[in-house]
Amino acid sequence: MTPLDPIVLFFILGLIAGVLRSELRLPPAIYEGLTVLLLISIGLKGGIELAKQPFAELVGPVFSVMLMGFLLPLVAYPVLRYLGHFKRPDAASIAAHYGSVSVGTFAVAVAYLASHDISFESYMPLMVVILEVPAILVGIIMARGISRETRWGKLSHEVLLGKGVVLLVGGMLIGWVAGPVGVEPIAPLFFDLFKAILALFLLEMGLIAASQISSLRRYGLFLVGFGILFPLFSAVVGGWLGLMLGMSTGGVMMLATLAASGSYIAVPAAMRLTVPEANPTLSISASLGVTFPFNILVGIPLYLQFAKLLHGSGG
Amino acid sequence: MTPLDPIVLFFILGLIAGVLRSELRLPPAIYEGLTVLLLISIGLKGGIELAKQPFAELVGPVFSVMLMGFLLPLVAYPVLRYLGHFKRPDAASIAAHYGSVSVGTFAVAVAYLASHDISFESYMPLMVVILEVPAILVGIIMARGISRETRWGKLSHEVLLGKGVVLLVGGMLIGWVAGPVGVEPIAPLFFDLFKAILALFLLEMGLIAASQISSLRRYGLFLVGFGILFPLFSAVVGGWLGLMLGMSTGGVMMLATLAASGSYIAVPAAMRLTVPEANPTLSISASLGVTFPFNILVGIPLYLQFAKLLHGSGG
Amino acid sequence: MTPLDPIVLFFILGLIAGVLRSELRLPPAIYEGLTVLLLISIGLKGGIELAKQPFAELVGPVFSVMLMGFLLPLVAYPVLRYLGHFKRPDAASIAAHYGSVSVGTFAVAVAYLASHDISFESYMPLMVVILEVPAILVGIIMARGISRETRWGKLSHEVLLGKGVVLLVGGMLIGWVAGPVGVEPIAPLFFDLFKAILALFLLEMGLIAASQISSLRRYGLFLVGFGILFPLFSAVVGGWLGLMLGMSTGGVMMLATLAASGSYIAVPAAMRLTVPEANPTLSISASLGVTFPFNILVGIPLYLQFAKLLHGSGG
Amino acid sequence: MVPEDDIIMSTDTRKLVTIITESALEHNLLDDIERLGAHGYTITNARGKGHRGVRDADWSTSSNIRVEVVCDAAVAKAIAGHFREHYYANYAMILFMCDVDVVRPEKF
Amino acid sequence: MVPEDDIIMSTDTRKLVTIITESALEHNLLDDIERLGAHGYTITNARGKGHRGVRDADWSTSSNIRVEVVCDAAVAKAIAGHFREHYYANYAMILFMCDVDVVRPEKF
Amino acid sequence: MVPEDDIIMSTDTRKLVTIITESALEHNLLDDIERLGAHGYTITNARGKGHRGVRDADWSTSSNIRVEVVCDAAVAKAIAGHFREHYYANYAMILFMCDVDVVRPEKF
Ligand SMILES: Nc1ncnc2c1ncn2[C@@H]1O[C@H](COP(=O)(O)O)[C@@H](O)[C@H]1O
Ligand SMILES: Nc1ncnc2c1ncn2[C@@H]1O[C@H](COP(=O)(O)O)[C@@H](O)[C@H]1O
Ligand SMILES: Nc1ncnc2c1ncn2[C@@H]1O[C@H](COP(=O)(O)O)[C@@H](O)[C@H]1O
Ligand code: NA
Ligand code: NA
Ligand code: NA
Repeated sequence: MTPLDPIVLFFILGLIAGVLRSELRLPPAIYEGLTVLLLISIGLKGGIELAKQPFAELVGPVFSVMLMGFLLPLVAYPVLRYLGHFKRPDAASIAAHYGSVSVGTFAVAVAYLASHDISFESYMPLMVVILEVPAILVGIIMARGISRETRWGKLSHEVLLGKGVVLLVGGMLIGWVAGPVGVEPIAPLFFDLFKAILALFLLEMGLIAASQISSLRRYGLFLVGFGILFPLFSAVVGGWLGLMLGMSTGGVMMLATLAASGSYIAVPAAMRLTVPEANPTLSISASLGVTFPFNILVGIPLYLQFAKLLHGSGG
Repeated sequence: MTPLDPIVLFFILGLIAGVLRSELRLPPAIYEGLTVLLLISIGLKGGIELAKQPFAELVGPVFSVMLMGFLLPLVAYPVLRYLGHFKRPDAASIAAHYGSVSVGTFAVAVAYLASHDISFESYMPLMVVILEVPAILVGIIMARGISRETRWGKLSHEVLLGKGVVLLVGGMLIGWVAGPVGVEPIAPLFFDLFKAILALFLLEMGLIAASQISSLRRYGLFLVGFGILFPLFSAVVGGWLGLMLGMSTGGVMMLATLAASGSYIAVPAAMRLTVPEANPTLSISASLGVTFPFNILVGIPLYLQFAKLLHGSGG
Repeated sequence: MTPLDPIVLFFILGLIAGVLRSELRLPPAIYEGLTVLLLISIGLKGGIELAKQPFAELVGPVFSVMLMGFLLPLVAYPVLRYLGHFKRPDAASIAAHYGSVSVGTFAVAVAYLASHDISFESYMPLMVVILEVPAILVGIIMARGISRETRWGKLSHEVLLGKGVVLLVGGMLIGWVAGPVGVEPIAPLFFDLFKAILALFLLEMGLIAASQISSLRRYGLFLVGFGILFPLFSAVVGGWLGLMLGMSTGGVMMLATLAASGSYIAVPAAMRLTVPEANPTLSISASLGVTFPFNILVGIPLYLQFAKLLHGSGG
Repeated sequence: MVPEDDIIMSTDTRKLVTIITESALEHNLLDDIERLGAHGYTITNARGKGHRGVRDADWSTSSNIRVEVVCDAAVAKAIAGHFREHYYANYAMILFMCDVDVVRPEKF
Repeated sequence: MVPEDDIIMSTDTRKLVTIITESALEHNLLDDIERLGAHGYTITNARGKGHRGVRDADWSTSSNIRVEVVCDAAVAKAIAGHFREHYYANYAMILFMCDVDVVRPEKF
Repeated sequence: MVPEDDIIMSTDTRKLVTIITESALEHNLLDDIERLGAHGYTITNARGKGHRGVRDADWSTSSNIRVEVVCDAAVAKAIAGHFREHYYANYAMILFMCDVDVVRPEKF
């Protein structure tokens, strides 16, 4: 997959159409349907592979990746607060977005590695799930302390039973129970159409990303810089962690990508309800308008080079 | 297909997510689209096979199945009215639901037999259509006598030209006219993706079924018992009828399944307009909250065993 | 593909269900999603082929087809105004619809030629795009002169960046850049499912066409006659132009089909805003209620015969 | 406050009747509304909660519609009366009305 | 009845203008509304029937939108006048208005 | 004009409170509304523009809902007061109310 891969081309088509203010738009129901399919596909594939893996091997990665999810927003916060002069709730909310992950970016990385015939650790979809939560907690606490007002029970229910987590975990369990043979009859939709579904999804993502650009102009250069540089920093952290955990080149690249990606679904929703003083436009426009396009167009190939480099086969 | 078939697993995932009050939900447009695809697929497949069959062979099954559609609600009504102490309109409405059929259940049975390499009589989709109507008539008459107020013309128009009947019959006619070779170019969607589409459909059905459980708690144990025991009785009637009609093991199993399934689309809509005194929550929660899950998880494998038993090859 | 091709059968099913006033209807989001898929598929396929073609060969067809787009509505207008006694804005608006094209008709023609193993010039999707615009300009000018009130900038933005143009041109560019090998991973959706998606699309088109029949009854026979005869005239013009341009039999047939088809998306929207005095029911019911069904059921096979005749191999 | 009738020339007062009820009733309702003398109606899809419990759009038999009718007081009275008599006992339904100023009073 | 102004401290009366018209007009309408001085608007998709026949959402050129604008009487008058002049002759459209109590009057 | 109370027998006046706000608030809002004493509510999806910019349904975090509550004046007051205090500062929200005649006053 070069930048000329059709998947990336669909994203660019969406970006251009959006910037030119085309009336093109996928119906919201279709966009949601595509997201559901991507989440199930990723989960299923992970689950099938997982069946081959001893469970004990999961413990290390799970805990260290969770730790990374707590630490990344703690690094992002002071940068935003003191270098970027953002208000406390805004800095906390943006930090939470960047500590969490984007499933769309993960899906593109999956397709990218597949087209390069590079495999990666099968438990990766689980890491997506694990990275969703810690950053939200850190963000809330940074914004308001361990406040009584926060309804932690309700919040954790909403995050843990959100669409993303349920479909990823559910897909993994189904793949794990049914195994490769059992899943075969449903493969034509979930596996054979994966790349085309991803292409349509990216078309809409391009349109959405383009619609964020006007907000960006308003909120200035710092946010653009942060949206590119912080992911690069995170990718180094993620990649290094992958190496420490003894992951393959594909795994290192995947963890770098996850670290570098920023949430635009679960975290915005959670922040809106728990840290309402934060301006949602700031974090969404950075995450969707800068970091997502950067990762799709530049980041993902870069993170693979980086992973190869770390593995001493760079190039 | 064991209970671990991925299709059933998707249903269980939906059930669990629903019970845990996850926010997961397919967009209504997607759910409707899946239903359309399932109906057309089933119709097409039936139509292709039908072309190979002499028409005269249809007469017997058509009339006896129609008769069954009239009789089953007549048995259900007194049970509900005198054992269950339901009001007259409620008893009549619930009886009508159980005399009719569920296309979703039929689709799962189709997939189940396919995965066991068991064939069945090709005219089965026609039986689905034929079973839709009589129970509605019986229900209305039991609730209000042959009342002048009932606008029979309008009603029969609505039932006979409802989405389900049009797509099933239309699909059958197209399959019949086009034949196996003619249908080939559209097979990738309607046949190759059938099981995966069914899986997504069942995910949503699980969510819907789970949402009925709170109503069930309110309306008590009798309805739960009825929702399991009456289908078992109906399955015996349907299976026995299949045997009398000289059907294959697959056909016997199919007719048992049809008899055992309860409507949750056509009948509720018709009852709401013609027997408005009936509480729609009662019939829907029994049909969707008890009988549908029971048939998917337990009934369908059971009915196959039963059909084999009837054919003297039980196992 | 005979009239018994399943694609055409789906259209007939929709027509019949619509005439019988069935409640069947695809959810609008699904219908829109199908349109998006068809547009991208056609674009992609054209783009892949285009890569093999020297650019210079495009110049002639592009300009002469554009000219045809200007001339056809100029012929239609006096017929409608003086023979049909339509008011000036109505005549202008209907003329604009018939000078433009219908992508749905084009898609059926693509499938028709494919099932007859007849190839056509790869730049055809480009001709669809090129034919969208001129007729709109001519229609507006005929209705109101070169009025200052018309916001040409806004209008051309809306037309050139409408869904149809963006997806067709975007798809062509992606196909052109990615090439046949690059497009392979997304082929299962965009190519393998093409005919089935077209079938579903035609089911809904049949329902929509049927809903136009009551308006037709009101507006009389002239419109029905025009909706059949003018396309036949246009087909002759288009076919002859194809021959002059040295196109293959498939190309001649395609250009005849494009000329014969009438717009029902881009032109109605543009006319509604620029020529509001025109009654939109007139043009839509002619284009959708007469010409679209005529082309699908009768026109397309006819235009192929005509193209063969022109090429001296008529049969 | 500006007197109502001053706002625009041909302004006049009519009733805006709003009905929120089960989607299943749509066809019947619209027939009734036209028969009772209204010249138009507007429908939006809705969800909600009332005495008959939660009705959200997820499951088609439990979705709502919101119907608006602008009409004169007599027609409004007829609609409210008819609906109360025929639907209130057995269907999820509420109906309320208020005065509105309309610009083309001859339409309603 | 409780006097209106007593209900909440900073309550005040404004006009709620409701327009039901063809979706195709959306962009133009919103431009107009803002130009005429309104500070906001709300849109829902709708279907309906009026003098120009049935308009349901099935076919995009025949779907409706329902636009609400809360504004002061002068802006309401301007909107009603402008729409009557520019759109009534050629488009499916109705417009009505009523008084509403608003909580943050400075917003409108 | 016909006096209001004459239109239908059991007619009575209630408040119709309309709230337009961010979809994200839906659950919280409905909890509040019920806790404050309302017996029902109706929701439609909406898009719009106000002081916090354009909110259209394309991107889920920026879609609106339009909530209607028919209730007595005291509950209306309570809702308006509670929302002003808890949501106005940080959320896109408008609230307005008017009097409506209801047919089954005992329901509200
Ligand atoms: N107090 C209320 N305020 C607003 N909408 C209501 C109210 N009560 C009921 N509704 C709506 O009317 C529908 C039917 O009400 P009900 O007949 O009380 O179940 C509900 O599903 C709600 O959408
Ligand atoms: N009397 C009415 N009450 C409610 N809505 C109406 C009424 N008349 C027209 N409408 C709505 O306004 C749209 C345009 O009306 P018209 O211009 O009369 O065709 C219709 O499609 C309806 O949605
Ligand atoms: N003047 C207005 N008229 C109608 N709707 C409005 C108005 N102002 C705001 N809204 C709606 O209320 C939402 C929130 O408003 P705001 O808090 O001003 O951003 C907007 O997205 C609109 O849907
Ligand atoms: Na991250
Ligand atoms: Na049954
Ligand atoms: Na044409």
